[in-house]
Amino acid sequence: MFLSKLKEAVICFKHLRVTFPYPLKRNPEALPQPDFRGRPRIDAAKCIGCAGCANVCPSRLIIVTDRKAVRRLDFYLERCTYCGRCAEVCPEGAITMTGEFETATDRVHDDMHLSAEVYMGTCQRCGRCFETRTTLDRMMTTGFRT
Amino acid sequence: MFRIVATIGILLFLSPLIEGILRKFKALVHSRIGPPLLQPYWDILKLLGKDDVRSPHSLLGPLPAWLSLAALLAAGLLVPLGTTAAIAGGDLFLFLYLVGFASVCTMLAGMDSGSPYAFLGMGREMMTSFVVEPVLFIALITAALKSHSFRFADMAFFQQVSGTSVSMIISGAALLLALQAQLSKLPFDIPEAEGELMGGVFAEMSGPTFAMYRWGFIVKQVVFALILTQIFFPWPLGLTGAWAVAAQVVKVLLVAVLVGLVDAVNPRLRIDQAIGYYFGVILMALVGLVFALVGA
Amino acid sequence: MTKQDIVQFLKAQLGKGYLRHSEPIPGQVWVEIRPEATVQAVELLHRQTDARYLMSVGSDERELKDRFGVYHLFTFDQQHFFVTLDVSADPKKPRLPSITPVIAGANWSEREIRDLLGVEFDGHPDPRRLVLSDDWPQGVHPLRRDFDYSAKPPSKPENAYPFKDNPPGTTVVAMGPYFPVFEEATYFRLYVEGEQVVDVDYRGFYAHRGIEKLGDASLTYNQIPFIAERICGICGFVHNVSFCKLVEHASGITVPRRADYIRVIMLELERIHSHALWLGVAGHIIGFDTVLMQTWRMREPIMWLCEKLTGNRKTYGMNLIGGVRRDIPKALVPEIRKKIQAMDKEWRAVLDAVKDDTTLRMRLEKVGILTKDQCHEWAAVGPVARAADLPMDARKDHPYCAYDAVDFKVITADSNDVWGRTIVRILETIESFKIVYQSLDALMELPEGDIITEIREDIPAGRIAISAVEAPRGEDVHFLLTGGDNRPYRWRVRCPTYPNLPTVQVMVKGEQVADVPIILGSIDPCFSCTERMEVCDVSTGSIKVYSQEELFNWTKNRRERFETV
Amino acid sequence: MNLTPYILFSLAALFVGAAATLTMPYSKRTVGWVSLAFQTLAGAGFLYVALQVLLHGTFNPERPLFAVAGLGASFLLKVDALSAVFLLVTTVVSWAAGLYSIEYIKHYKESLARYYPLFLLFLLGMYGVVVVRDLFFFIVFWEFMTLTSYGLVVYEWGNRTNVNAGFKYFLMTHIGTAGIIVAANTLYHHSQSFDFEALAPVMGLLRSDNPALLHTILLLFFIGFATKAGIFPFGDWLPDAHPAAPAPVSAVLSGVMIKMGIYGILRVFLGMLPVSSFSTVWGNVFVAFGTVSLFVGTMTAMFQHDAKRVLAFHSIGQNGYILLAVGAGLLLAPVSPPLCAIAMIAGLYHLVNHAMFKSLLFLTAGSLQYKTGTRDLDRMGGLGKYMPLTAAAAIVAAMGISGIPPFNGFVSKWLIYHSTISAGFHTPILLLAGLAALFTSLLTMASVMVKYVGLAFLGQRLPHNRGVERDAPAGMTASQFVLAAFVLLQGVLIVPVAAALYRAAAGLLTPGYWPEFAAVLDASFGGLRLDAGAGFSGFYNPVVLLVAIAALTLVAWLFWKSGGSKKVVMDLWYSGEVQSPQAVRYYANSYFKTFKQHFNIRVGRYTQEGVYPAWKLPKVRKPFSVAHLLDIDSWLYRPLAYLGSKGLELFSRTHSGFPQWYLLWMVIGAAVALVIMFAVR
Repeated sequence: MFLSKLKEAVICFKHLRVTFPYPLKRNPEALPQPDFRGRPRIDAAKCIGCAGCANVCPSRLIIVTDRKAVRRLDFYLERCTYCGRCAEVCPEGAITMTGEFETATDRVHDDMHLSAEVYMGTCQRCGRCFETRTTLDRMMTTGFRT
Repeated sequence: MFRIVATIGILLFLSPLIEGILRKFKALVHSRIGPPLLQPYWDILKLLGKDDVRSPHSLLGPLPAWLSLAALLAAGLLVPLGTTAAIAGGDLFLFLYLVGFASVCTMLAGMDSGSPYAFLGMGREMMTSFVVEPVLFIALITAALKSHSFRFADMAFFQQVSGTSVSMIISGAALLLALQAQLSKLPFDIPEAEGELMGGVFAEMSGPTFAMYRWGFIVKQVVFALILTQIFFPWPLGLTGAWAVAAQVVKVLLVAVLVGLVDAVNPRLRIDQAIGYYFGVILMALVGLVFALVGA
Repeated sequence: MTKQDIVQFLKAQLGKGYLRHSEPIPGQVWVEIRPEATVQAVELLHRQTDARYLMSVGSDERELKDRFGVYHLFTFDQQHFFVTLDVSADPKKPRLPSITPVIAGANWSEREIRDLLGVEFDGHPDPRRLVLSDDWPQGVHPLRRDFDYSAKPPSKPENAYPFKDNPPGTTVVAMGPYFPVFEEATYFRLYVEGEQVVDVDYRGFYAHRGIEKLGDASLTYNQIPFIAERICGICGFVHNVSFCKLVEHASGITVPRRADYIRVIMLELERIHSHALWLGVAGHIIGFDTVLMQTWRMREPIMWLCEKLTGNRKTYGMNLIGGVRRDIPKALVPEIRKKIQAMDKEWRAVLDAVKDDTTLRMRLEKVGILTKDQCHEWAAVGPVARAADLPMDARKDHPYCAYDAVDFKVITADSNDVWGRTIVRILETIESFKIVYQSLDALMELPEGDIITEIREDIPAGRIAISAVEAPRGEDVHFLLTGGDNRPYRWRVRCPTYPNLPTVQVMVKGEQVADVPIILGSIDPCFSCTERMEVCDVSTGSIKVYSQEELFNWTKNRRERFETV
Repeated sequence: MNLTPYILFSLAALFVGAAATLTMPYSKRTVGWVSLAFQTLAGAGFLYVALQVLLHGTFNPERPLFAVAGLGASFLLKVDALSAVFLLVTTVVSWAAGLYSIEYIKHYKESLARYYPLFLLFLLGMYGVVVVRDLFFFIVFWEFMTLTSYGLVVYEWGNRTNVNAGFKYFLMTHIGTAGIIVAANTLYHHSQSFDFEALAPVMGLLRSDNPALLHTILLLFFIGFATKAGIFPFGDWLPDAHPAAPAPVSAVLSGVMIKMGIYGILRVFLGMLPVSSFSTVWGNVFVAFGTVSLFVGTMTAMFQHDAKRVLAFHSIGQNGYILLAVGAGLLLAPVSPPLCAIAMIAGLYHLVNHAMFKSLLFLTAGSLQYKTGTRDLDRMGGLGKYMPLTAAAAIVAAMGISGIPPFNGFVSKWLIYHSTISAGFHTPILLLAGLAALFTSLLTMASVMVKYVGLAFLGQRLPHNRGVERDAPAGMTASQFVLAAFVLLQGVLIVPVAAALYRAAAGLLTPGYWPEFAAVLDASFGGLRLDAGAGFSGFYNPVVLLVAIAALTLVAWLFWKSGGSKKVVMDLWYSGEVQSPQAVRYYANSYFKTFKQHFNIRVGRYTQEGVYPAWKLPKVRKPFSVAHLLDIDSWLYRPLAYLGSKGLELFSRTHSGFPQWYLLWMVIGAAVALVIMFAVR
């Protein structure tokens, strides 16, 4: 009995202190790895509004709304599972997964919300937006700013 | 009068520090930082300021809480601190009953709330004391028989004067084994058992009322450590003045660390196993008593 | 007994009750029988062959075949195949004979089918609610196809759950729904005399999240793995693999060998950290916090390793149908091996220290006894069954991924108690280290990059698949009935806790209150796995939140009801 | 100073009271007040007598009041300090019980004519026992006491269990009394006198001439008195009879009547038997029986769920304490007179204390029965909030019986521990007994303080008790407070009590073996310092303790208050579900079950729960087991009780409807006892 207790004590005392006073000090060994899947970020400039991300998202948190020539993508990240599928399928690399994982907040709707507005071509007949083939085409559509 | 006030002050205001050291040591075994050294003080202060949550079935209210702290402090007055006890007029039976009264207060307060967890915790607390109190009183009676006195001051004097004796060491060892349960530390913190009983008798307590019991526990810890070190392990013998006080502080810390170590490397036992174990310890204490009777 | 023998045996014994049989997917025998013959067929399989009951699945097939289908799944472990008994119920008034009197383990499956699909089981010994919440209205069955996944029926708070009455002279000690040692919400109502548990009643499914309904109604095949992974926070990858295997079986895709090995590595890493976590939690339950702190310290490097390999500590998101998303580069292999070896060494030291620890053994030995026969009766799986000397392990019995190519032992113990389960888990972890080493060797040999076979064509509707994956807690069984529109028609998950949890009620009877948490802990319960549904409106994200006042009124009503008793 | 008129006046008052209440046709309450008035008269007389004796010394007239020539008996009075103590105790307890009866007895449907007259005559018997000096009249009063108390035990005669219990009581005490009668007659044969003072030298003679005979006589006395005192295993009637009687009667039975057994033991073994090897032998016997009794009685109390049965078993236990102390006194008399004195004072102190707290506990149990209609603790709960005064009284009594300082139980237990444990070096049996007593004190705390108080008064109110909204009537609570005051006073004013008891014990023991008061007890500042020689010393000062506890409570209260937190009443937390009060009720059987299981004795298939030999009837028919033999109830008492109650039924035809006939029956009983005496001579 005492031998096993001694062995346990040896295991315990071998490592002494391993914890950190976390928010004040971080463990340098445990920082996020380079391809960590943290909170996603969307680069509106790169987005072409193809909505492929909305299509694959398992938790259906990307809501696409069209108003005239503007396509708006809303990311309600409070439901995000950080699977990174959106980043994976994005053809333009507009969505990237950052290393940010400390996303606890008490203002969920403000802090955990991303949105991107993309100017798209508007169909002359039906008035809906459509994807332009190239960036150049998009810049030539009426109403495109900058 | 000064001695009385000083003893009360030391018991109330220095004992949380011992608890802090104990917790820090336990954290070391756990490989974690652990709470700050002064955390027990903050705990008590925080509890004193919180709402006093009361059960709607309560009859006694916070009365047992005051009485239990008062009884433990009164018991502390009988125990030699430094070289003599603050009050000379009391003996070990008074001490036993005062400590018993304090734990009865917690049990009554638990049952007063009407919570089933408290009732289970009360049952466990009582059953633990059925087997732990005998160890305590047999050990103390051994010391009393050896020193021909029922007063702690005389018992503490005995080994100083007439040297080490076998019976005292056996009784001291038995008392050390019982200490774990007296102080509600693992493996014998069965009455509280946060895991299955959510604190047992304290399940419905919070705020200043709970602070009284917590404080009482901390005081009890020091009182028992003092008894153990003063009466049964008074080495090194022959110290005087500041040295004696220093040795006493070191010994109390040692006891705290030992209790913390045993606490850290054991799981909580079941009540029937604890009872079985303490029957063995009672037997050991009785052996000490027999040794005392034959004069060893 | 071979597959043919079983079929012949059933045919001969059942006579008219037998309809037809088929083998749609190799290793999965499908036997259709008449409802009247159910009990007899189940009795034959359960008592006269080495079949082991898995689960029962109900499915609303009124659109497909104008019936409610109920499938009783059995496995033949030594012969490596599944047998499914297919019973049809009337679409208007579905009623079927209950098999619970024959197999106690079918209790929950049948109650779940009754709750979610409205199929009544005649002769069920305990026809109470299982899944649906207390205030769910009568007669509304959420898993029926005509029930919209985002619908919200009106609350009926007057339907109280009928708990058992106190046996005379006993006190109710409520363990749960929110209890310190239970990491998740569950409710064991203990009837206690002194310290002794005389009887016990269970109420669970407080955290039902509706994942199956989502899978049936809303998600596509390639979205489900990410949701399936979230069935459980610890063994998520198991569900993930299990689902992917289902679809791969149904569509007949072959997964690249490298992907198989990567899956094996991830599965075993998951087992390692799950067992380490379990040992810590078990220690915590019995008040031995040092074990908790130390095993979790050992577990941490493994978690970092997982993060490095997959991009996250948990919920790896590694799987897609047909393979994995990320490769493990050969350059990383030595580092992985080094970390695993470090953990291996420490783990052996833990085993060495723990196995002679008398106080620990006092708490764990001869506690929570579940014998071999009881295991068979209640269909217990995983370390619970292995500690009762039943060498069942899906990795050997129904080999998947690359388990046919690695060498390992199935660890068993014969003590039937919590200590046996502890030792089984600790030794199993050591086997896992071995498997990881072998898989890493294999990775070094296979070419990099070939990790996924994409599905090209649609999977036809009406195909049926079963997959069993050995989770740390036992085997995890998924069932799939494919539908059109690139999504399942019925997807059923049976995690290992689902059959193990009812056995707790058997194990705790006569034990002491102090043992209940560790007995429950010894099955390594995972309530989130077991409880897979909660009706929440996914499209708007709105979940009914009770205000404090509403909750107060609700409890007050319940109390008043008690007081008028 | 002649106290005879006072004694006779008091006895007469009781007799007249009995006659008056028997014939009174008025309302129940009026009868009660009349009875109490007569009781007060008698009590006042005896109070005066007792105080006179304690202040001025023993009252011991030379001439008998009258003599019964044919029997050789003479009605000799003697009131010494011991008798005075018993008179005081009887007066206080019976007066409280009488006051309590007025309201309490109303809820019985039986006739009052069978209550108050018997009650007063019962008191008469007890008073008579302690004031006579003649063994013959001692036995007459003794029998009077037994018969009347039997009548009170079976007061609720419609209830079969009560009748059985009563018959068991009748039978067992009469077996004991027969022993006393035989012993008395044998002694008379040698002394030709029943006078106590004449018997003492006879014992001295017999000691050398015929030790075997003397031992037999002493054994018969011991069995007789121990049966009355409820000492295990002779007191088996007690746990059945006490619950059967109405609560005030239980209080008097337990508080006073069973002490008469101790009185007899003191008179015979200390008053008559000279200190010698004989007294040492019997000291050992007393210590052994006392220790076993205190442990078994208290342990068994933990298994009960009937409120009054719990208390009844405690009576066995607490009387064990008294017997242990008396035995210690006998043992230590030749060895260490100071310790002997402490032990004797301890025994008497515990006797006085027990009278107060136990009768108080019985009265609270009665209040519970009065309000809830049941004695079953499992059917009560959370009543403290609705019956706060009764709860307060019960808690005070529980503190007393548990020996919580500064209540009275602590003082006597403290004295017992000191006398027994200090003797450890030369008399190890006493050390063992002391340790057992110390441990049993813990069990007492558990079963009364925690179990009885906890089950009845704390926790949640059960639905069956919903009718209980108010406390018991004022008369009942007032009488409880009278006793509660005594429980506290005896714990605080320990010096005068100890001094009185010192004198009571001093009169008993052979001169020369009794030290000076100051040699053992040093009374200073209201506290006691023991000085037992050989260096042992102890100190207890309740006044200082009270002040200290009060001051420290004040300190605790100041800290408690300092946070300025406000009181919030919240519902209980059952981990998130709602539970009914019955569901979460913690039943009597559950208390300390794991611990109790360690005392279960298993023989083959039979499990005996606890240490008390009340075996359950075996489930199997054959083979006929030893277990059955141990179940005395089944083969002795129950058949006899059945026959007895059958006979009583026949007999009841003669007196049902005319309660006065009942008295006749008792007279016949007394006559039978006399006939037995003649026959034996």
